Amino acid sequence: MTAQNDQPFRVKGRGALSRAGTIEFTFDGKTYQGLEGDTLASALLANGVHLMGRSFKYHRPRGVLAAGVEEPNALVGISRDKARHTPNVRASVQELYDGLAATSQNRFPSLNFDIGSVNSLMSPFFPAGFYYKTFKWPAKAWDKLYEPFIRRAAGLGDAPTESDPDRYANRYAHCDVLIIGGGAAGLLAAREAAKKKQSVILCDENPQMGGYLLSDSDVEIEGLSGPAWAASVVAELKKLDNVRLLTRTTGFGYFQQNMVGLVESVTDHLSTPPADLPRERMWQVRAKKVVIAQGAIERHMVFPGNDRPGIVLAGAAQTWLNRYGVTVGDRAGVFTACDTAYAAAFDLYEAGTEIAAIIDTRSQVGDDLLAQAKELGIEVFTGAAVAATTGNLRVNGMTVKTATGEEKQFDIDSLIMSAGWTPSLHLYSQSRGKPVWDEASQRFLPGHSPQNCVTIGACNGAQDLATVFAEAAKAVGAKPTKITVKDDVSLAGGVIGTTGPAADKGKAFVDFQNDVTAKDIKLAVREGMHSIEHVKRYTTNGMATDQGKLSNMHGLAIAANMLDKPIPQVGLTTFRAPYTPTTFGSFVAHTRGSLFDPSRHTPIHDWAAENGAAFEPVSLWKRAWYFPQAGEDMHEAVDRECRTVRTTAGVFDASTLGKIEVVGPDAAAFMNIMYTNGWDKLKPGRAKYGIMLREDGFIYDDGVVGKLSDNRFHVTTTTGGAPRVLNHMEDYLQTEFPDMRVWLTSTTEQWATIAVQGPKAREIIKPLVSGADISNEKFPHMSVVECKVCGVPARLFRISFTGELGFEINVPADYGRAVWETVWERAEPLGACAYGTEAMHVMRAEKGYIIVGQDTDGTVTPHDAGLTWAVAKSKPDFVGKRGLQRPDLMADGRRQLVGLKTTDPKTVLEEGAQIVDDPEQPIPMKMLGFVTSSYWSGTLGQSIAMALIEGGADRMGEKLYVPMPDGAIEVEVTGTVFYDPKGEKLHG
Amino acid sequence: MLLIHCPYCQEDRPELEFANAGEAHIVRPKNMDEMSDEDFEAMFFIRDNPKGVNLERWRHAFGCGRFFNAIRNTVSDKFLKVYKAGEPRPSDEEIAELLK
Amino acid sequence: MRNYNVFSLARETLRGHKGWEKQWRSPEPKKQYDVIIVGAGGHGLGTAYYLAKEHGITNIAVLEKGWLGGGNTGRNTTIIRSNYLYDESAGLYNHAVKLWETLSQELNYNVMFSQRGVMMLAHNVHDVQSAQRHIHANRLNGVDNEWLTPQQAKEYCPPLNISKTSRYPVMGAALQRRGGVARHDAVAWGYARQASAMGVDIIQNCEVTGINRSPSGEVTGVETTRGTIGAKKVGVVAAGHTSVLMEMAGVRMPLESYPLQALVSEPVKPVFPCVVMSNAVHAYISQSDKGELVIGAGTDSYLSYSQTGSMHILQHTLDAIIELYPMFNRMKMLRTWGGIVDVTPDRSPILSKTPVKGLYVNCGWGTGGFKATPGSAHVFAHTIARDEPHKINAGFTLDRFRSGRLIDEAAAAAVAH
Amino acid sequence: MAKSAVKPADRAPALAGFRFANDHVAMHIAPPASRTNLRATEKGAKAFEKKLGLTLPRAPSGAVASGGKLAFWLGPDEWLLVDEKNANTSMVPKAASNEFSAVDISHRNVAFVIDGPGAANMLNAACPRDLSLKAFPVGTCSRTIFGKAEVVLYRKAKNTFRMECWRSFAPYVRDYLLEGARDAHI
Ligand SMILES: Cc1cc2nc3c(=O)[nH]c(=O)nc-3n(C[C@H](O)[C@H](O)[C@H](O)COP(=O)(O)OP(=O)(O)OC[C@H]3O[C@@H](n4cnc5c(N)ncnc54)[C@H](O)[C@@H]3O)c2cc1C
Ligand SMILES: NC(=O)c1ccc[n+]([C@@H]2O[C@H](COP(=O)([O-])OP(=O)(O)OC[C@H]3O[C@@H](n4cnc5c(N)ncnc54)[C@H](O)[C@@H]3O)[C@@H](O)[C@H]2O)c1
Ligand SMILES: Cc1cc2nc3c(=O)[nH]c(=O)nc-3n(C[C@H](O)[C@H](O)[C@H](O)COP(=O)(O)O)c2cc1C
Ligand SMILES: [Zn+2]
Repeated sequence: MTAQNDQPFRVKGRGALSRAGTIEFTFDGKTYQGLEGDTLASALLANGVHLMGRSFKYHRPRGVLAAGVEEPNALVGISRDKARHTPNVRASVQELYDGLAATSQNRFPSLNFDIGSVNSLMSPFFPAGFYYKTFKWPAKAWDKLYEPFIRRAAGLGDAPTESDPDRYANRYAHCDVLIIGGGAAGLLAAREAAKKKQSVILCDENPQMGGYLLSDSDVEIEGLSGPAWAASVVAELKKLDNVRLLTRTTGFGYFQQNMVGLVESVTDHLSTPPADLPRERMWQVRAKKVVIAQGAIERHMVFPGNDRPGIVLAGAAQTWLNRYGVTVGDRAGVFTACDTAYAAAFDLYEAGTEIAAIIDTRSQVGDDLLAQAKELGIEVFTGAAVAATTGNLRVNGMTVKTATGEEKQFDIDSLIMSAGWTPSLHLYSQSRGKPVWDEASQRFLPGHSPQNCVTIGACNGAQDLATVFAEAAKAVGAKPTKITVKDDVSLAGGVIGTTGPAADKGKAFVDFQNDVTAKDIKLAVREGMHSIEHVKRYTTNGMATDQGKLSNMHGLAIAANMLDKPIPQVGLTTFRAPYTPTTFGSFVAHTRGSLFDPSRHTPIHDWAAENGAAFEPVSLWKRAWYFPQAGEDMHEAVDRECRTVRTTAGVFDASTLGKIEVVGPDAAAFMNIMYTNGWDKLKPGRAKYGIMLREDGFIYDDGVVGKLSDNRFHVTTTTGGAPRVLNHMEDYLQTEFPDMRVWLTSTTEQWATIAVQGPKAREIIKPLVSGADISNEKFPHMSVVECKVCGVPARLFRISFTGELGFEINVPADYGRAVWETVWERAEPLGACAYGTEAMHVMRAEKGYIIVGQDTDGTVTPHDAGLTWAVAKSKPDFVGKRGLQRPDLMADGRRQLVGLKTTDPKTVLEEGAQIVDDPEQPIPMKMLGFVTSSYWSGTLGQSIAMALIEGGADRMGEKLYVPMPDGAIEVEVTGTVFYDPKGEKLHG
Repeated sequence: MLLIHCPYCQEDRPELEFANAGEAHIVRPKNMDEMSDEDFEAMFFIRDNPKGVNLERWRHAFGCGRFFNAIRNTVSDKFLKVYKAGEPRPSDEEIAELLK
Repeated sequence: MRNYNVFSLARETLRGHKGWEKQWRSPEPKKQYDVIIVGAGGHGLGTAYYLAKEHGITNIAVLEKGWLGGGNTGRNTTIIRSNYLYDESAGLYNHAVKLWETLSQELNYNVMFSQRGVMMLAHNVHDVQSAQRHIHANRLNGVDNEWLTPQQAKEYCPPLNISKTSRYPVMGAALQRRGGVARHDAVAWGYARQASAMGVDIIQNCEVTGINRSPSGEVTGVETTRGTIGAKKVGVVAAGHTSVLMEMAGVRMPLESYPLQALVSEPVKPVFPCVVMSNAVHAYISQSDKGELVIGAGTDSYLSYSQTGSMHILQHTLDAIIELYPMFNRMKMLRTWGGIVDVTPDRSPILSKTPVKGLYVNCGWGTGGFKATPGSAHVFAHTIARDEPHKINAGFTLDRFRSGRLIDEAAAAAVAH
Repeated sequence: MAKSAVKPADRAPALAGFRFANDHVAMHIAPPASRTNLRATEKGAKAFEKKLGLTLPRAPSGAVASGGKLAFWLGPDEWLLVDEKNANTSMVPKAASNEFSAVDISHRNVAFVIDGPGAANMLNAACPRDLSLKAFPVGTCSRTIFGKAEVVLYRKAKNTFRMECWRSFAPYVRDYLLEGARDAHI
């Protein structure tokens, strides 16, 4: 398709863009030309295109209304490629680039003809909250019938369908002064702060600093035009290294203690983004002082038919003309309640746009403005209002009601309007400041700042540059500098709420995107929605993607009027982050994939991977789960691993176990407090199984503890428990027992731990050990010795979690893999295997050893778990001692850990399966307990399980049932030790 | 993200370095056996949870590792004072002063 | 009271919707009521409704310091499910789900209860064991909950990433098909409208500042910002503010109030058919009828009554969301907000009489009480009217923390929301 | 002893040999070192200083390089001691003390040496601390957080940092640093 090459509404000699920068883009498949520096909206307008979107509820045709972030209508989808589709992009903000492809949204089949717009004809049936009143019958029909219909009609653009390939960056930053908004106010504040050698960050959401100065054709500052002055200040600041200038950067959120989130758009304006750049960059700024210079946002007029394409904000029209050299039409009407729209009208007139008339709701208007209009031959109607407009896909006429009540018709192709300027209180309010109503100027203004924060400029209510500059200097503690300003236009004046006699006839839109009319707001109040928060939620006013930047004040005024209450008594709704919609990507930034969470690997991990291990995630760790050989499934592999360990031996990577070194003269005393066991009698060189409780008496963690010397313990914890156990210990040590001479150090990662288990364990390691006699006599079960293994310093434990003769070799981590391989060189020829956590689980279950977190769940006491023997009765105190004495923890019928055997030995119970005594009873059944662990035991040739069962200890031999969807399974209650009950193997 | 002054590091640090550790000045009696069930409940479960001035514990977990106490306003989330573990609970008069 | 239906809507349409009456009255407080409910959230308004409807007590005031429904009821992610582990919980939440199923008709107000299914993901062996334990217990309690393989989970929720290489691969999911979402505001409004019609005075902008007791200790009424109001019975249903209120009656509570945040994306066309929760990576998400993705975040680590939270909490939540749904990375956040959740040591609610005669408390719902609204209100009304718990809430007493008979859904490894 | 003994010299630290450089930052893994976690009373600190002939910093966030060793203040009773010269000799005194605890953690940590004008920027991709020279002057050492990893960060010179983390976190820290490096010039 060839582009129409002229841009009929581009005005020669206006704006900062050059024809030289002509580029092409498409909208709904049609190719157009625009200029570098355009926004998508200004480029479309240059081509005479106003219709850019469809509204949310009624699917009404909508044109672009604003030139900035407040735009509610012109939302488009932009796709660089399939994976890079972004919905709901504001055409007024999106910078044009060569080849940009945009599509309109929320319409079918096309923007010009949208079937959905029947909603508009039906609209009388859909007032605010209509869906609460209907769609209730028949009962089931809501989610089956009505809801799917409503869901399809609602929503705006389409969500992306593929994983986002773009990169997003994060940066934490600090500064003395953060200035948000680079208009006249922000620029001067930055200049003054920089002079005082403070570190400054100045950000503005636009591609250039300057704010409204870039849109104003008349103003003169220090002898320069607005844009030139802004440029000169920027040039000055660029030279300084204590200033960071961030354009295209939005301050979206103001958090505690001057933490402000900024998001910088880095590549969305580029035709071909360089691969090394992130799409966006998140700045998390902590500032000593924050200066808010957000400026003001112009309001639209609320009158019937105010939403036709071609009807725009006056300030926007002025911006498009003076920044982009684009006019909104050939013949414009003007509808205003303040002075700034006159400036816009005069600019358009100069640019060759006919001004049909200026309609001003005020009866008093400044003589100078009237004179200037007269001089240009522009008719001004004061005390008048626009009562209606005509035109479908574009406005083509307006009806004016004059002060004397007569009606006049005007043919127009555009209408610029201004109801005045609303100071932007967003960030100030987010900083938890409370806006204060100013009766004189009928505006909310910032009050006291609860944080070290100052608001300046238009967002602080300043209406002329002189005031703006004074505030800016003061904000950063600089003395007022005399700055000459000529031809500045005041922001004063304006109306809030409906205007004109006919506001109740037709649709006077308050919130464009959500199709909220003045009528809807009145209806809400009539139905008893007296709080502005109710009005908001009932009508959805202010809940669209522009978050009420245009609509909130109008909505408030209409509600207040209905309630016959002063505006401040009705009040504003809450301002919340983000100021403008902010991508999830910018929040996530780097933390995707491998950076989402650390993935912790042991020094032996790679060996396991090279040897085909399957891994299981345990807390942050990846642990070798099982080592399948060719053709083996998990079940077969685990069976083989267990068999091999029991008959020969196996090697197991236990490095992830938490390790804490407890050192000091009071080490034993401290252990006595932290663990239920007694530690006084334990001799150096001996080890012991310890249980740790919370103060409430429930099991918190467990592990084997080796006593290396009188004042040094090597404590092990569960893999997942390591950090919280150390924290728990530090807590008691620092705050309850600060006088104890004992200190803690995490050694989890200092040691690689290699378990060698099975009848041949000693044979495997003996030749590798030096400096210790590991014979059964000298080194019995539950011993520990510091020696050398493979020539490196080691801590060797004689312990077993499998029930077989077992050793655990701890060597410094850097040697872990080498030692493992040396052990493996000996183990493999002897027929031993490497085994993983699953086989370990099976074997420990065969022995009735518990896994904290699997056989206990935070409601289990040592007594429940059959570990009463590990609780020292005689000790005066240990954490959890008192908790254990609470009535319910001593009551009969608590769930106790027992073993289960299925009557049919082949049936393996499901972990988590529930247990009852009578499977025939009706639902809800009385559940006695549940299966905590369950495995197929190849060694025993039958299934085994552990379960927590009410009064379990007294049920030995009882038959109980596990009701499954396909019938109940009969089980017998047994002890928890299924294998080698006498423990002969352990001691072998 | 809060900014928290650590009384041991004597510096403002980002909240990410800290872990909140619940209500401060809960005494764990020396002889717990003599505690009634009521006392145990009060110690382990009952919390002041005030709207306003809260005395709470923090641990500088990713810093000096120390537990310490803080007085913070739970409405404004502003810290009024931090002090080392073991230091006595500031008097109500002192707290009233801080609020001014 | 005018019935809401297609015909009344059509009739009003012709009259320019001029004839709709107020949905609830805004009366001045009377001097004396039979029952005062403190807190006009879903639970409080519902309690008043059931007191009037099922116990014939209509001389009731619901006192609200702000605007009705403006507490957690108005700021929650509306997940509704009943697949809790313990018998007591299953009983309570399932009672609620049953009531949800007919609530729109009962209230003649469309609360848009949408049973699109709630799926809870398992990311490691421990999750799987815990999910299975829930599923088995639920089945024997008559609560629907089924196990899905990763592939089945993907079919049920197409945007879900089940790649084996992701940091926390999805190992399966527990699905409750009867679970879903509802329109939070409509729940408060619907109860308010019916309660008001039955004579209940809903008094907004009326903060309770004191609880009055006779010399013998029983409740005689409350002090408020709109004066003293008398009542024989007072039910405190104030969520995050419960500790503050109970303190007024000298009762200290096993509660802590934390900020909990949520956020919505810009609206998009339907992409997300159900509700998905993940406790391991901690994120939950659904899509509202208006099209926003509604995403629940975690709590901050410290007490706060500020209804705002920290940015890093939002980041962690979105990290998890994007890990599970990488295509949402370019979606834009539209708004964030926070509520104040009242958390008990065992993560189960308290629906109970108190040591003070005539004072009742309904609290401790933490991050998960919206789903219980009708059930909780129903049994709490019973507890107040009869001065004894309904069998469904018999276990949720205040003194369980003394005896140690907890209902520990948290320990049983299910974060409750 | 078995033929295939491991020589104490051949340590295989995590990420051994990792190097990276662009125009703004360079980084590599420091050679193996001997490390000790010292926790002590003031008396114990003095005793330990005598024994090992080094000085321990007493001020928060302090660091002292003496006797060829580095001593970092981690907390009021906690120091991290690093000796790169004698990587395989433990600093832990044989005799027990009632005044301090010394624990060998030589193999627990891995150190990244980071250098270049973009060093601080790179670190600030994941470290929330103010790393300006004013707030984090040369010679400062502090335990802090980097993404989700605990680290000990030491500023050796204006543009030179040493950052230690636990070995299993090293790949995560490396990947994060590489992300930060792409933005280091900003
Ligand atoms: C972000 C977020 C997400 C959540 N997501 C879910 C979810 O997905 N599913 C789920 O089931 N639950 C969820 N919850 C929890 C749920 O919102 C609450 O448990 C539930 O809404 C509580 O309802 P309520 O009526 O008890 O409390 P509220 O709705 O908070 O009502 C309590 C009322 O008491 C008023 N009050 C307080 N003090 C006083 C006083 N002194 N005088 C008068 N009035 C007073 C308050 O103003 C408030 O209106 C979420 C909560 C939050 C904050
Ligand atoms: N129609 C007019 O003539 C008109 C309109 C507005 C302002 N002005 C003049 O400008 C003066 C006000 O100057 P000012 O600097 O206070 O306002 P400004 O509007 O000129 O500048 C504010 C700047 O901040 C930006 N901004 C707003 N929120 C932001 C955020 N969250 N993050 C990043 N950037 C953000 C805006 O895009 C704008 O560029 C007025 O006194 C008036 O003289 C004139
Ligand atoms: C389920 C749900 C959906 C919401 N959708 C929107 C929305 O589409 N637009 C919006 O502006 N706010 C939305 N909100 C947030 C509310 O605007 C508001 O932030 C929330 O009710 C908390 O109130 P507050 O922010 O006034 O404190 C939604 C809230 C909930 C609970
Ligand atoms: Zn500290």
